[in-house]
Amino acid sequence: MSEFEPKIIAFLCNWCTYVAADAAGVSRFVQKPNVRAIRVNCSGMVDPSYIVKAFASGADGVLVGGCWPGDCHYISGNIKAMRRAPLLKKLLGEMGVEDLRFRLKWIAASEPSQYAKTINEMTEEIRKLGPFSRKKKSATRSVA
Amino acid sequence: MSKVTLDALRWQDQPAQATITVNGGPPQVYFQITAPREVAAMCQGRPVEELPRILSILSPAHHLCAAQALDRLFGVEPPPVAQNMREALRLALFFRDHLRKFYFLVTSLENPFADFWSQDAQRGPHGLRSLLDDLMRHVSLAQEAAIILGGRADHPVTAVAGGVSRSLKEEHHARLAEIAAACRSCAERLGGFLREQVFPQGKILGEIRGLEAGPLTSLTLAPEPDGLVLRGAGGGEAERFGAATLFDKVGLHQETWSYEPFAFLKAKGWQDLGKVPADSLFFVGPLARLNNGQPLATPLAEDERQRLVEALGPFPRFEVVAAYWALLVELLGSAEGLVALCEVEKLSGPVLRTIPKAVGKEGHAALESPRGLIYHHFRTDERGLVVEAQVLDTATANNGLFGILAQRAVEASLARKEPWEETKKRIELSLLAY
Amino acid sequence: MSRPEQKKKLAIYTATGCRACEQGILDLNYEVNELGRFADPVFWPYVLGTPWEALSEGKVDVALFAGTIRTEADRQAALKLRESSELLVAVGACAAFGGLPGLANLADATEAKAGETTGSSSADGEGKPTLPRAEPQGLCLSQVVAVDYVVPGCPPTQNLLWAAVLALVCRGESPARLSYAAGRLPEAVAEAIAAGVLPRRGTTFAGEKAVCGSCSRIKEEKKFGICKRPYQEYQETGRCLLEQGLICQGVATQEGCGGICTGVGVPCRGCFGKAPAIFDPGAKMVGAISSTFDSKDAKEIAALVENFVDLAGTFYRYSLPSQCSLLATPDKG
Amino acid sequence: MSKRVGVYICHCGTNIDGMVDVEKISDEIGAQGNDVVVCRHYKYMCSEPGQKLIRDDIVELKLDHVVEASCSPKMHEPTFRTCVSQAGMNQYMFEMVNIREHCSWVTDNRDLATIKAKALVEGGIARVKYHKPLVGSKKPVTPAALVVGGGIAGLTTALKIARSGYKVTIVEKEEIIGGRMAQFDKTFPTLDCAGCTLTPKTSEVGRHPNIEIITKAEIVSVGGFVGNFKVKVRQQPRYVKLDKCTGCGDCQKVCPINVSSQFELGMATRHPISRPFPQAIPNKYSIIRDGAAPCQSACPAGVNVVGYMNLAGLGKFDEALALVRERMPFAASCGRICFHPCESACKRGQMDKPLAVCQTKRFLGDRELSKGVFVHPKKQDERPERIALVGAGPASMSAAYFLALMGFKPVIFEAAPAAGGWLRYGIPEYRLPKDVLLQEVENLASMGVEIHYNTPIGPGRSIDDLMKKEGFSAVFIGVGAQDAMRIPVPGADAAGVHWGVEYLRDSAMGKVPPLAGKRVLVIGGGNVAVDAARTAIRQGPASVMTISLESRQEMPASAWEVEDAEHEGVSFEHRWGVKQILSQGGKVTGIELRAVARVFDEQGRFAPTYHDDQLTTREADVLILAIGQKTNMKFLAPEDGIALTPRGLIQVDADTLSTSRPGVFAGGDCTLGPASFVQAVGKGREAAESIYAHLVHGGLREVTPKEREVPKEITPEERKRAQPIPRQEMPVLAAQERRGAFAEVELGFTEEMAKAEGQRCMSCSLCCQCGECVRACGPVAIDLTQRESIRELDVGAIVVATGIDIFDAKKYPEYGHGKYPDVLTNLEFERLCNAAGPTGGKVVRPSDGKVPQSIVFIQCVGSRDKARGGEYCSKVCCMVSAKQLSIFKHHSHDGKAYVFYIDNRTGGKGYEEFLRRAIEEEGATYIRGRAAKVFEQGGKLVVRGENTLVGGPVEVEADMVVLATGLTAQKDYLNVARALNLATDKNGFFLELHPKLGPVETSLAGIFLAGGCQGPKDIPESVAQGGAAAAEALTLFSMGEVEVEPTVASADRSLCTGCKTCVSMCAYNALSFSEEGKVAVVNEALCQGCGTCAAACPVAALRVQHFLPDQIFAQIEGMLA
Repeated sequence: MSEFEPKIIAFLCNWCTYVAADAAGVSRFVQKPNVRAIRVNCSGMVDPSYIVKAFASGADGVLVGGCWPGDCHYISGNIKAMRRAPLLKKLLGEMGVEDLRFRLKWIAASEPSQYAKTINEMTEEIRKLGPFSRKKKSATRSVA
Repeated sequence: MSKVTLDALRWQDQPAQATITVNGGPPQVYFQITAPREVAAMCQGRPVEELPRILSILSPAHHLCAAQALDRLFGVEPPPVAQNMREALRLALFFRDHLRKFYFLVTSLENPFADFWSQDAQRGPHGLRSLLDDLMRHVSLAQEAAIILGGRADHPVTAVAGGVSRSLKEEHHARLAEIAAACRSCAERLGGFLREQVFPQGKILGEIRGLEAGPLTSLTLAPEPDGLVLRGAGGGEAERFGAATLFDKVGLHQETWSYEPFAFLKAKGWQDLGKVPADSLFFVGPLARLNNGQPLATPLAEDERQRLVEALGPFPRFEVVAAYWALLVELLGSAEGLVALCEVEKLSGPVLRTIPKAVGKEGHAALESPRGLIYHHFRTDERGLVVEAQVLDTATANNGLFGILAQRAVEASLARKEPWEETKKRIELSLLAY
Repeated sequence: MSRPEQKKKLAIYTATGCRACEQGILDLNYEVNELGRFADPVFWPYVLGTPWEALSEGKVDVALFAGTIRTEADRQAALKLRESSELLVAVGACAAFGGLPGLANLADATEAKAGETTGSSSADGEGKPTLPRAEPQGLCLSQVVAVDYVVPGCPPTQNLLWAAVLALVCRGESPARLSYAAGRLPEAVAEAIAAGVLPRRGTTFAGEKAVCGSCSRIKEEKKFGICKRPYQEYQETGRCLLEQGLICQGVATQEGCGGICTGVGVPCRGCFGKAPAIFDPGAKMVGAISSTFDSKDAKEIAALVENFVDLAGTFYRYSLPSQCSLLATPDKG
Repeated sequence: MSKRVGVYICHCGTNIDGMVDVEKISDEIGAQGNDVVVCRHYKYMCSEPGQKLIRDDIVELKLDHVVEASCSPKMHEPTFRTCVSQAGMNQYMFEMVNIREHCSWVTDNRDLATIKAKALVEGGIARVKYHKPLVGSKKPVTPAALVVGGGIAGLTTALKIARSGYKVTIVEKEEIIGGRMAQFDKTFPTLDCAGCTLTPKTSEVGRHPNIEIITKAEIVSVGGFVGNFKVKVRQQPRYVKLDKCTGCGDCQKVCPINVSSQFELGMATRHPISRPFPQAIPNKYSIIRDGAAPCQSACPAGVNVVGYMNLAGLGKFDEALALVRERMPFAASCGRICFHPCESACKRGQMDKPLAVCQTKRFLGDRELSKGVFVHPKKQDERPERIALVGAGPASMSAAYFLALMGFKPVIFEAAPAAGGWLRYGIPEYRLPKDVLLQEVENLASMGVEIHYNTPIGPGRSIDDLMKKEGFSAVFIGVGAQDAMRIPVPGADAAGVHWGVEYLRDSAMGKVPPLAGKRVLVIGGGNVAVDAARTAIRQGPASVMTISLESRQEMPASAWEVEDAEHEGVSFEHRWGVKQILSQGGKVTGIELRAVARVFDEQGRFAPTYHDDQLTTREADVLILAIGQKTNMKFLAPEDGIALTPRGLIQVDADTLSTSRPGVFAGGDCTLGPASFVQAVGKGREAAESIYAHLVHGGLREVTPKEREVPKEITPEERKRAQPIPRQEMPVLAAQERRGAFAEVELGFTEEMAKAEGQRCMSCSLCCQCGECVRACGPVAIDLTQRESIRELDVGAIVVATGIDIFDAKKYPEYGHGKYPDVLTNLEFERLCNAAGPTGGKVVRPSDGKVPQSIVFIQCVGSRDKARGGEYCSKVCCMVSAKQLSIFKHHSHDGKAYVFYIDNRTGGKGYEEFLRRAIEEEGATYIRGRAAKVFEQGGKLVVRGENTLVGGPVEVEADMVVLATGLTAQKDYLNVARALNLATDKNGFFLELHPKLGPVETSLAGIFLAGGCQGPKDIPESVAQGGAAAAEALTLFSMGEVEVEPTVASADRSLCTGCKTCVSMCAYNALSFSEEGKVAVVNEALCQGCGTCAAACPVAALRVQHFLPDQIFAQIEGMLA
């Protein structure tokens, strides 16, 4: 069997990170082809449900990319994303989703190389973790 | 070898069945709890303050017991008004539980929805129909009192670490007093009926009269705080110990054919259930509580106890009629207690909770629930998350006793050559009293 | 007194659970004294001692099923009742979502005490009986068989239980108090009950919004500055518990209870399951609470999050087997 | 219902097809069915034939959804949206998938790229099925513009819009328009005069009928949405009415204050009333005032201390006294007895000693008394109403004074035989001589105030009677607190025990017991106790000792009084409390005391506790217990209907001093408890104003906004301004002369002393409101009572042109700006060159006025330096330095100019040529390298740096160093950003919509940017942007209505529970809570569609159209399938 290719869903803010991703393409920064990007208006729009949905649907990693704090196109949407990430991580952790699988990154439109770097790092780190599988109970689990 | 499984016994704590195997000699009866209760798995990792709400699925009284354990874990003493509210809730649960058992007793051989009262003889203000109406109404009244005091009746929510979560409103006070008084007169009426029509010559009870498991050791709360007492079958004290050491005294034995473990006295060691006398087992419940022979504080209940003692002796044996009679004593006692507690000044005050200052590591509590003594012991980590939750429920404590009773019932039934259907009813009715 | 031509045949069963739901059905009878006129409980093992064989005597009209599917016996019961019933109703949080017993799904296998029984399907030779084998994990009813209606709650409130009975058993024949039952039902369901037609399959007998909609507490501003645990100090009455820093799931839980718990000063734990439009209650609770964190500073936020404990055990308290999308297995049918 | 989806995959030549097997994907998807009706691929989908392919399919195959997989939607989404709508499909039924930038261009593995591309397309297909047709709504546009900032960019915009026939309002923070450009001398690359190019523009703006200029104003908030903004503007008072001022300049000639000029960057001073330069627009004067000075804020009567001190400094004593009298009618008395909080607040006290305010005031009062002519302001026309005043204490006297000025007939009823209340019967004569008080009372009487002595008000002649029977229109109660507070002390009935306040009153009436040779003990720590002690010691006792509970520091008595008392021979003991009074034969013999454990509790409340085991006794013949005073309320009759507070004081409204009975007002001690003279006077005036409002307007006065206070900390600028004059010390009576005498201790200032003291004032309020200019202004254009006001404007478009600031060169301490006077910033140098500047256009050294022979320019100060300044290039500095050195060389041909630079960036038309001229023709020496340090050596400045071209260090001597400071965002950029909801970059420059395609637009429709606020710019660029912004606004106006984007949030009422989680999420105030519906409501016109609310909504009731959870979930599933 060929090497495990992680599937990563990326929610990219229309104003910064999506632009950076486009620019990375224009600049031909080679990236691992493991990321499927969904364009959203703002990182603040990314409902934690979307991230949970992605994992539940078989994603091995999720990236949320937004503008740097202070640069939000919608004034402070990214701050909301920043508030949500730690608590969501905690919940995901309890459900067996390793820390490295979900990331919130600030990548400005002017940082295409940073985008490519993030994608490549994330892909490799998740490759090492292996596929994400939902927490399964062993069939022989004892009860009392 | 032949094997019969009497599936889905009527109304018990736990889904249960009885399997009877006959292999030549006398029949062997297995009382089996068929559903797992994963208390440890449910509680582990939960914030400890959530346990009263989670453990209430064992029975509503576990809510109060867990709250008491929290008081100790957080090192807080609930204010008097909170203690009174919790106690009132406990008594309301007693009343409701015991009354329900009588309802089942009275309707035992019939379909509760059928017109079993249609015979003319049972009509009229003193007939059975009127009595059943009365029982129904008062079960729901007790339920209402429990809802007022506990937020919900079956899974109460109001007992929290250090007190209760809510204060009563003016209309609640009035309603509680009304309910308490109604409950007391209901208990009195029922007492009259049982004394006259059921205990002496009741057709239903007559059939299972004399079915006994004894002699057995009983486990109850000691009069002093946080103490437990083991009594011999004759009412004499066998041992007194602090509640915290309960699981030093009591072991749990697991059989492959029941999800519920069997509690036994470690000092005696686990002995097979068939052994007579069953001196490694102990027993909790109303009958166990009466086993100390002490007078009761409430007059109606004490009168009834006197009658019971006159009829059956000072230290009632573990026998079915005695068990129902004990229920009646407690039914009266709980109604009286409720009347005494449901006064405005006892259930109102500005402070409802003592706020804990820090999270403790360990807490335990023992509580008399309608079905008998229950016990909780929690250990937590430094964040107050449950590391270990040990629970002794009445189903565990009395598991062995139920086995013995089932054995006796089957033996009696086989002796009369009854069909299995009758055997099942006999088992059900004998277990119900506990 | 006119009686319906044919009484509906009723089956009532509890799998693994506490029996409070059955008690609720009994209480209906105590209180309403009506059910018996419309229904014959042809199968009610725990109350009437009915044997399983009774089910083979013809189709049951309505089966009320409570409890979590935890053992092979529970699964068999679900299959049998599905097969023999016209309408299968999941009653109570256990049957509807998995309930409190489902919480045990979170615990790790290695942490359970060794040496305890897992049930055995064959006798072990000495004439000892068998025990139904445990399922790998607790499931809700719809994960085993198709479910027609749901009455949520732990236990369900009397008015909604009665509404379900009115709708499914009495079918417009009963003059009994609809308004009492229909208090918080969505209009379409209430209308169906009044008209005596079956509500749409899949209907949940609950309110149409979230608990906040009927909670009596005062909502001022959601600004989460401190995470309090229920043993800490807060106001018994008055302000919204969430606004006081307590995790209260009233915001994301389907209404119908009328805010009983919040009304008596304890936070909602979601026994009615997630509100209708939500995908995953845990994710939504995370989103709702964290969005209102009163900070813009990553360190402060991290410190705040540090105080949250047992999110999964809290957000999926009653619904872990079915509504936690990272653990749930899909429904059957 | 099944969907009919068309999928189109673009090869993009070989851009996509080179790395992605387009054909394979297309075939697979086309074969799968599943709602996909057609799947095509084509070389160039965006070409006309490609588009036609889609359009034809939509019509022929009746497609209802289209997915297009090609380049980034940022590139061609509008193209394809237009394309599908041309075929009759709603444009939102279309979804674009990016398989070029995100896929083919960034991978080198064709197989994986193909897999990824297919997943992306599958995601698009899954999603598009959930798309719904959306249509935006239309709203009319208000054809008026707001321009924020009156610099060259804003002016350009304003003019263009105004010339097109639309109204424009310019909101300018400063007092004039013109911005930075007004400060420049010449402009590059043409070296023409900045003023000459700017002034025609400013004057056209100034006179254009379509333009309104609001100066000294800022935006507070913006509501509404594109085409329909509601803007709140806060305007600071100009104090000069623009319609009256003729610009004659008479005012500034008489202004006594000089402060540093901001326009001249502190290189020159200005009067607070001034204009920055003669051609300024609006060509009117204005007054700069920072707010109320601390002394004025501290004064309970609100006396304008700065004003009269400055007038005194000018020797204008009559005017000074008149100014005092506006708030304080009794200058001579006040100057003696006031506890002068003004002096404690005086900022000069932070430097040396506070101004002797009180004594100067006394001088002013005494001066008038000595002249014997009482001058008061002109009385208003007489009015018929008579006002009764109860008590002739300070509060009533003050109220009577102001009431008399208003034209009323005040009548005072006093129980005692003389007026003055506490002044008369409480304050010993050595502090306030009776004749001074008497004269002030006589002056009051001379204004028509009737005073009835020995006329107590009370039951029999109650307040009710005054109003009902005697026809008074209003009553003022100004009763003081003249009863002694008595506490039960064992033995207090012994002979020789006196109570403090009564003792003082008796002495004032001459009824004092003889004290000669007796041992006097005073108990108490307040001013009454000290007054009693000081009164007693004047009566020849053997000794006077004061015993207080409090320590010396805790004592409430004024420190200087305690000191004076000690000088006079009073001894003090502290921290003892009375246990009992000892007596023999009914006569006091002494007192038993117990030690005090603490006086105040943790909250600072008076709650003494004692050590009962530590006792001591003191012998005494006379004991004065001065432990407090209280008001006797017996004069109130039940029918008066006047409510008391729990403390037993008269209950009044804090703002209007109205009691519970309409028409009856009260002030002073009877409402405050024992308070000060100056508080009573203040309350008296406030009550008079309320009475006026009550009687004349029929309502109580509106509360006028309080003037803001200037910062309490002294600034370096103020230190510079402070004249080095020592505080004038008050001559006093020698201590030995005081015993046994009641002669006044303090002897008073001379004229010279008062003048000198007045000149010490630093006027920290800037304008001191002395009124000199008001008196000098012919057209009566000056109104010193103006306060800040809020205006609301309705506009359709907003252009933000708030400009730039100059980098603070002090952040480079090694360059010595601020340390060496001859190290200047380039803007300072600009002012030096400017003919209207501080030197009249002479380039001379600020240190010695000499013409510099060599100047070193240091480039990139604050630019291209991430560590200390901005990472960015400030763009203009290279040209500025080239320009400035050229100007310098034109001034002095032999001068030498050096430039330390990193790179020369001269990317503008004619710029490089200009730089070459500076180097080649002007002979400037350009040294490539950063200057490391500027230091002084032998009276010359030396610049050390590194020459990176030749390598090695270099040192250049210079007469002057000019720092080419970078351009930064305005210091208050955040206020503007917050008020307008603008996004900024990390340097504080406002974010444009798109750096290339939307350079003057912002993410907020209808709000545009122009000039330096968006990033460093030179003048041509600013002008160009100003024009572009005007074009944007005009486009909006000519469209007449705006389409509101449909991709906004909406709230599902059937799900929303009104939990209010969302309300605080919205940065645009588009979400509100409806009290009727108990649900959240979205103002779609304000919503920008960011979706933060939807992510937070716990019940998923809020959704952003086109980003519905269903759509996102489907896309996720599609991508992962």
